[in-house]
Amino acid sequence: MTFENTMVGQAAPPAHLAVRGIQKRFGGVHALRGVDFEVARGEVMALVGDNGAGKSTLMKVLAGAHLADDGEFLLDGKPVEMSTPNDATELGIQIVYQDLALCENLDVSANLSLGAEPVKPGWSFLPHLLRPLDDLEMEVKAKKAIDKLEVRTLQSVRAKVGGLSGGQRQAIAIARAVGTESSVVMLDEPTAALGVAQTRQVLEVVKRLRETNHAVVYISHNMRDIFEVSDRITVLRHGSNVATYTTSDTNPDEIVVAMTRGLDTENGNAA
Amino acid sequence: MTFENTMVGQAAPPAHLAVRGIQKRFGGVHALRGVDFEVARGEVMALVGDNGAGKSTLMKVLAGAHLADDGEFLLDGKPVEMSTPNDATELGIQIVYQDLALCENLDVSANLSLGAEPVKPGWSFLPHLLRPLDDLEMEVKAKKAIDKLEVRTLQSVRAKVGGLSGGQRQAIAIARAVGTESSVVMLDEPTAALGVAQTRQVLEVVKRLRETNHAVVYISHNMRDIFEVSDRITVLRHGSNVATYTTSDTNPDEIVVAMTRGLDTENGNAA
Amino acid sequence: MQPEAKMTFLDRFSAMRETQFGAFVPVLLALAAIWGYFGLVLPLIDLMSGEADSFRAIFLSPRNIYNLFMQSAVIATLAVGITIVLLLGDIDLSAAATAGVCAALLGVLVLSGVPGWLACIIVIFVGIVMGAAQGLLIAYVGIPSFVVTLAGLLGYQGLMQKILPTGNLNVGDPFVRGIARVLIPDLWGIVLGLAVVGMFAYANLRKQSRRKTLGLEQDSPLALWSQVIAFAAIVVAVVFTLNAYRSLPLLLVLLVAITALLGWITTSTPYGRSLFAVGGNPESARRVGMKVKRLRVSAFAIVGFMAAIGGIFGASRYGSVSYTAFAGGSLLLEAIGAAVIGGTSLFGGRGSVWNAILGALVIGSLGNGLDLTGASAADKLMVSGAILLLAVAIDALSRPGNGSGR
Amino acid sequence: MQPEAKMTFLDRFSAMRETQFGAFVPVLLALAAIWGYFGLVLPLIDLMSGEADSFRAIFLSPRNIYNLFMQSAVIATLAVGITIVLLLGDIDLSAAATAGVCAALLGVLVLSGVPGWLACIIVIFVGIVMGAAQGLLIAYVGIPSFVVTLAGLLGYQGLMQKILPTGNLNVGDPFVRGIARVLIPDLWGIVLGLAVVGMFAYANLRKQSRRKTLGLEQDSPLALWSQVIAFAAIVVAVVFTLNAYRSLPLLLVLLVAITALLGWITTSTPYGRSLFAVGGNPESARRVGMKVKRLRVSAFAIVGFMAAIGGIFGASRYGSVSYTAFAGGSLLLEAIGAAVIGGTSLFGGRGSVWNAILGALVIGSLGNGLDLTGASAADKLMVSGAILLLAVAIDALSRPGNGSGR
Amino acid sequence: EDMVALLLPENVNPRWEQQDAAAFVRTMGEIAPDVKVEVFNANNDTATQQRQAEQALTQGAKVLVVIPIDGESSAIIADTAAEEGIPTIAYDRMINSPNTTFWVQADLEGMGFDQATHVIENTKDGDTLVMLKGSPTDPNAAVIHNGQLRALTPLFESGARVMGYENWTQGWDPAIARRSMDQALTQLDNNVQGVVSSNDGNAGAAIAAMEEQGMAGTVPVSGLDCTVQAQQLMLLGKQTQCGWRPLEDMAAAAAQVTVRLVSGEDFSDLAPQTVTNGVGADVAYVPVGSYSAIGAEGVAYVIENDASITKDMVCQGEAAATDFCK
Ligand SMILES: Nc1ncnc2c1ncn2[C@@H]1O[C@H](COP(=O)(O)OP(=O)(O)OP(=O)(O)O)[C@@H](O)[C@H]1O
Ligand SMILES: Nc1ncnc2c1ncn2[C@@H]1O[C@H](COP(=O)(O)OP(=O)(O)OP(=O)(O)O)[C@@H](O)[C@H]1O
Ligand SMILES: O[C@@H]1[C@@H](O)[C@H](O)OC[C@H]1O
Ligand SMILES: [Mg+2]
Ligand SMILES: [Mg+2]
Repeated sequence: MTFENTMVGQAAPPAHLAVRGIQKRFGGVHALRGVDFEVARGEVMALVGDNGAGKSTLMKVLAGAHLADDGEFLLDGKPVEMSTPNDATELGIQIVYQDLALCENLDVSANLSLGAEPVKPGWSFLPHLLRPLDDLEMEVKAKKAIDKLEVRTLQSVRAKVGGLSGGQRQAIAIARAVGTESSVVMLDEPTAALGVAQTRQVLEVVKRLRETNHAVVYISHNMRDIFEVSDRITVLRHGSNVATYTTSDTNPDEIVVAMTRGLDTENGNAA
Repeated sequence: MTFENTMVGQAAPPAHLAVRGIQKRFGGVHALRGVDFEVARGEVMALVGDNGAGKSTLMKVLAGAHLADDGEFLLDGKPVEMSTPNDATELGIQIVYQDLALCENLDVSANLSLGAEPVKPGWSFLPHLLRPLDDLEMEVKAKKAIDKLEVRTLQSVRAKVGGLSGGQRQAIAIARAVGTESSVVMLDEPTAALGVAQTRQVLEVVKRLRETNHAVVYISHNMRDIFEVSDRITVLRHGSNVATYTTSDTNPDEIVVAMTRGLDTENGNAA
Repeated sequence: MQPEAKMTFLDRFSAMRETQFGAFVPVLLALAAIWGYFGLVLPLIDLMSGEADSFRAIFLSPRNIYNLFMQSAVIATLAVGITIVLLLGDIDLSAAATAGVCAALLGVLVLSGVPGWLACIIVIFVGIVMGAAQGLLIAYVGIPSFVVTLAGLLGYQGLMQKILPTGNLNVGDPFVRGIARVLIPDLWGIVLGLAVVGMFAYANLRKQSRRKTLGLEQDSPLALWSQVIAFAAIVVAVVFTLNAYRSLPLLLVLLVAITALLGWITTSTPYGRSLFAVGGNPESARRVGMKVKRLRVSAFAIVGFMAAIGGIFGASRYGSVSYTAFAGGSLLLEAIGAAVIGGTSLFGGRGSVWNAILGALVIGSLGNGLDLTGASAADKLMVSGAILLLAVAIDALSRPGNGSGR
Repeated sequence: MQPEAKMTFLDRFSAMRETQFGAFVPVLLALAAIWGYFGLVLPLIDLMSGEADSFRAIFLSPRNIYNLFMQSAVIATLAVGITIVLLLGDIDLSAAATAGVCAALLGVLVLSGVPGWLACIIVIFVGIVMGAAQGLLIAYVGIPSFVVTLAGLLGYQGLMQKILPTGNLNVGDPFVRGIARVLIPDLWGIVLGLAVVGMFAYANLRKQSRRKTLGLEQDSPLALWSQVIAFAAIVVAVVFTLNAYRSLPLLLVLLVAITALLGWITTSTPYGRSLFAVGGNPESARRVGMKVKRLRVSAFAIVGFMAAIGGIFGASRYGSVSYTAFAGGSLLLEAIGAAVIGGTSLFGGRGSVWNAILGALVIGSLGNGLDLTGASAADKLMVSGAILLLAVAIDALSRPGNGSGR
Repeated sequence: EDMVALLLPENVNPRWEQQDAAAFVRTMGEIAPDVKVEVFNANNDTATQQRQAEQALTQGAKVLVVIPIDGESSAIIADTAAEEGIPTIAYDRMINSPNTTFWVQADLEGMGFDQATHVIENTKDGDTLVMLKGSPTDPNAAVIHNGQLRALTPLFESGARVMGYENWTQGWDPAIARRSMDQALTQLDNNVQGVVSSNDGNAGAAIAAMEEQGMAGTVPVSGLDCTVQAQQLMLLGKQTQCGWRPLEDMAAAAAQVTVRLVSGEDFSDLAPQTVTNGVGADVAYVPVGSYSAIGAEGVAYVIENDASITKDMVCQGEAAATDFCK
């Protein structure tokens, strides 16, 4: 298979999260055609490909947001069930979606805690869903997270997300994913809308995640960023694997060629 | 004013579209605080600033999508009215919005012609709105536009936009704006979601627009792209002008400093 | 460019649902289920349980189909109108009351000696104004359409009572009554039907050949021909069934003609495109320069127009105008329900006027079919709720990966 | 950090509208307009035109306010429930019919000797099941809520007739009747009111001080105090007005208590947060792991619960159960209308149960006020439509840059 | 097997399903066991009633017995039936069509007069009255009201009684009557000494409103139909009068005529009289008697004369404790 074939240089680290033979169709569109993918703890795996190559679809499958038509999921080598976003959350997978998945009718602090709202202590006789929200705690958390990403124009964490600028929104989505306990963090073009300083911060965050032994998946079209943070690079093309490279053994030009034209041996490899 | 003060080097070309003293508030947020901005025909004016600096808001004001609270609009030196998107269209202003402004329930070809649908000839006894759409013409136009941007993964121009990838969508928004007769084209982070090849194509398109004597406004956080295509650079910070630079006279570092920290003299300049 | 992998049957089925034709699938399934139940299952049960001594498929008899169409016509007319504003993401609660006012006015006008045709024109004009007035408030003042048309419902109910102080009035005018009574001679009905089928086939084939010339992707010939054949089958079946009892009634021809016109406007003109655009994303539509406010006003004017037509149809069919048949009754919810059952979204941007007609038939079939059984009023209501649910659930269950329930 | 430029009055006003408190502005304006019209303008006109010989502000008399509250109570109860599903972007057309079934069952149960309190509990349980059943179909089968609850409307209407073959039934059980009859002694009412005000003030001030401790941005003391004072004024005014006629009726206390509970759940628990999240963006909510389907079922169960309460309140207040008072009447549209007038969006993600109560008062005031005038039924309907429109338009017109009419 | 259809207007008033339809079906079973009776109920929607008539005709009904929702829009039912040669009987409420074959009803004008007279007799000079009228679309409601006015107009004009408040009750809906009464009491500040209510549903609503003011039982309230509920209220002294008609006889008369019509026989011996309806057509007519029931004595009369109502049915709930029931 393409996948192993192109594993050159040092041996690949043991995969933390791995999928094999992922298929996904949308009506007549065959978005993923038997994709293999893996990421280890303590590494940043970049996922690159042309527009429409299937990167986001693969991400959503990994996050349980899309149900794969076919394929296998392994966590630390053990098969796992991944059919709802809940499954992913429970396995410790956090994700920044390309479309951000924010609720515009809620404010910044609510979005930052969405789905994992802190509740006040001492109401344990109630089911968790009905305990009082600790909204001040949420605000404090939001303030810290936003400050960390250096989004200085955001006046209030009580502003509705519907009124925020593109970059401010993206920062919130990132802060939500990295602020939650997890072992895998996936970021789908996280810096697309960010300014120079904010992009820097995100790259720092990614590096810090690697240091804290997270498995990080990083999708981007920006070769500079990819070569700055990634350890390995998986290239997708037309919903199929092209190859996986070790970053230190390759260069942007090679990747761009793989993305746009595939490998020369590709004809024999497409699933 | 900051604006003239920092006009160094060669004299500025005569402005085609210019605004003075634009104010815009959203409830308690003062997004634009007396911004001046101009762009000449045959030039690419970059608009840069941190996240939330007010770039998109200024764009929307220039496109009539937001009504400015205060300020003056001049086209070729003459005051013009700009209160609805229609006004802008009629003045020949086209724009790629950061949020793309597509209709997810419509297909690619419909989105590409949105608001300027071609009708079949020979029904002139009917009001324009009620003449038969020339949908094949729309498809042909869409096919050409998409091909030009090298979005090769899009299988059909009859696919609903709701199912497209981020980059595919952005390409459609760009194709719509540049495919329409105009004298001013404004692009708000047009390449944020685009792949390497597609980004190249967009930069080419921008250059071609300049050659065909359009006035182009280009918003981006990517310094490399900005220095590649722009003639001048306007820097916004916290909703106010910092300065306008001639691209050939400055460098990315200076711009980044201006964006994030303003000029040293800034205190005296904020409107 | 990409090697196309083989598609399973299920893929094909779900791909088919995505075509224009596929939008008819759910409501046609529901209709088929209901007709199958009343027309085949129930008589069979009756037969086997010994309740009936022969298999009496009354429900599917030409006479009952004729009745069913006529009984559903007013609901369908309103549903078609309401679909237009639903496309925008608006709602109109006053449509039935508007129809009532128009019918009442029509009755009063013909009673006072105004010729029937003139009265109809006046009433249509009034309907348009009534709709547009609400549209103005919604678009320019910015009050939600639910509230404006709720107020309209109240106000127009009052207006109807004002016009009809005793709440009802006989309508004898031959022109007005003629709309529901005049029948198209059998032969002409067939000619008309064939002409429509011919035009449909021609338009489809021509489009296909133009696509080829222009180098555009082609619809599969299978899809194309099955579409044409299905259409032809439906038209021919309807015409022959109606001829078998009486003939095509003028009222139905008018309803289909108006729906065809609106169907064409909504799918094939810049006006219709902007309805869908506004419904899908009002802000985008505004930004590309669509005159959203005017559009909204005009859409409500169309509802007013269709409500007036519904009022005329109703007056003609009921031979009278009564408060309860329009404003006071269940017509409103039935009409909106018909549109929604037809697949039109309450959130805007998705729907079709043809589906509204099918939805109206679904609703009409419930009452019609149950009235043929001897059940009590309470049982009928309960059973109609259950049948409606089952009929719409069939589609939902056959769909791979069910939706959010919106 | 940024130098804040001075804000004009208009800016302040529109900024205030964005606060939590600001959501009350539109419906309070509407209510004030209607009360002003019936309570002051009309009597003044009567006086000046010589129709009345003295200024008789009957509408604003304590007795009429008491009536008005009681008359609006059933609408309000249903509206509060419906608000919950509207937050999700769903709708419930069967709420009134559910209330009817519950009321009918209650009547039959107490008649057959079941003690009132037990009957109430049974009926509440039944209501919850009826709501949840619909929720299951909506969430898990994926049929649009409009269609499911339309079918529910039919089915439950039938069920109600089944339970209540006579069309109506007297309810004499003292426990049931007591809910509408029992009055809280004047003094206790005042104590209760003051306690509520005290708690409100304490909670607000405590939150403010905690914000300070945590270094979070503070609400302006002006906003804080005007909120507390406005709240206190309303509570005190209501208690004293009701005491001036009779006393606080138990029914109202129950309604307010239940609404407070639901209000707290919707705004201050993870459950409520997910209602808003799903309404704002169901896909985002799903992706962050919210159990959207279960949520939907539970929301419909809450509507069922509130419908059952509405049925009990109705049976208690009317002293009887009749088909038309619930299922057959206008209760459904009035209840949804109340929620929407209160500012809850049909598109989901925006709204509040308190506003539903205010919306119900708006609707209730129309009928109440007009019945005090001697107008004909037709005039009353027309005028009520007009007043409703004007009342809601006031806010729309005072808003800078009006909305899309959604 | 022949079939006839009975089309009921609504189920707001219990009589239709409980008494009229039951009696009609029973009588038909006795005198013409092979004729099937289908019963429909239109829930106060005229379009529904028309549909039900069409469906009945589609099933081959030989006679339509119709209690219309309103007099005008039911004409199409009689007309459509006539086109197929099927006769239509107007039951209780007249159908304003030339094709109405037969009508059965009591002297409703007189019953309205009795209602008003009862209230007049139990009030005194200068007292204020409330009038809760029937459904504006029901032809009977206007007739009843005319009878009430025959008794009341002179007194209103002389000032002997004051008309405090009046309202129609769309669809005979008690919920509407309830709000009317609430508002009457508020506007008149409880200064109400009599309630002229056109039927029992309205009376029940008025009593519930007055109970809240502690007035129930102190004010005369009229009614019509003598429903079980009304008789209970009469025993409790809260309602004081109800007009009673022998619904059994009405249904039996309709059934007899129906049977004749099914077999195409002449029925003129059963209906010697005619009345002229709203469109000037002469309709064969059988008048039935009526009785103005007052107090416990009235209840006793009704129980004795109305086979569909037994003492057990009335003596339930609160009413069980009254002297009459003990
Ligand atoms: N919900 C959907 N319905 C239909 N087609 C879809 C859907 N989601 C994705 N697709 C199609 O699947 C293909 C892969 O899309 P995907 O979003 O994964 O691309 P991507 O690699 O993330 O591209 P980009 O760089 O533009 O974000 C595209 O052709 C897209 O049109
Ligand atoms: N509709 C709105 N309502 C409220 N606040 C708004 C609205 N639109 C913009 N703002 C605020 O105005 C400021 C400027 O926003 P704008 O979108 O113009 O920033 P930007 O320069 O385009 O940033 P980015 O690089 O992130 O796109 C931000 O603080 C934003 O929160
Ligand atoms: O018996 C009454 C009937 O005659 C009338 O038509 O409708 C109301 C009933 O109470
Ligand atoms: Mg993507
Ligand atoms: Mg921006």
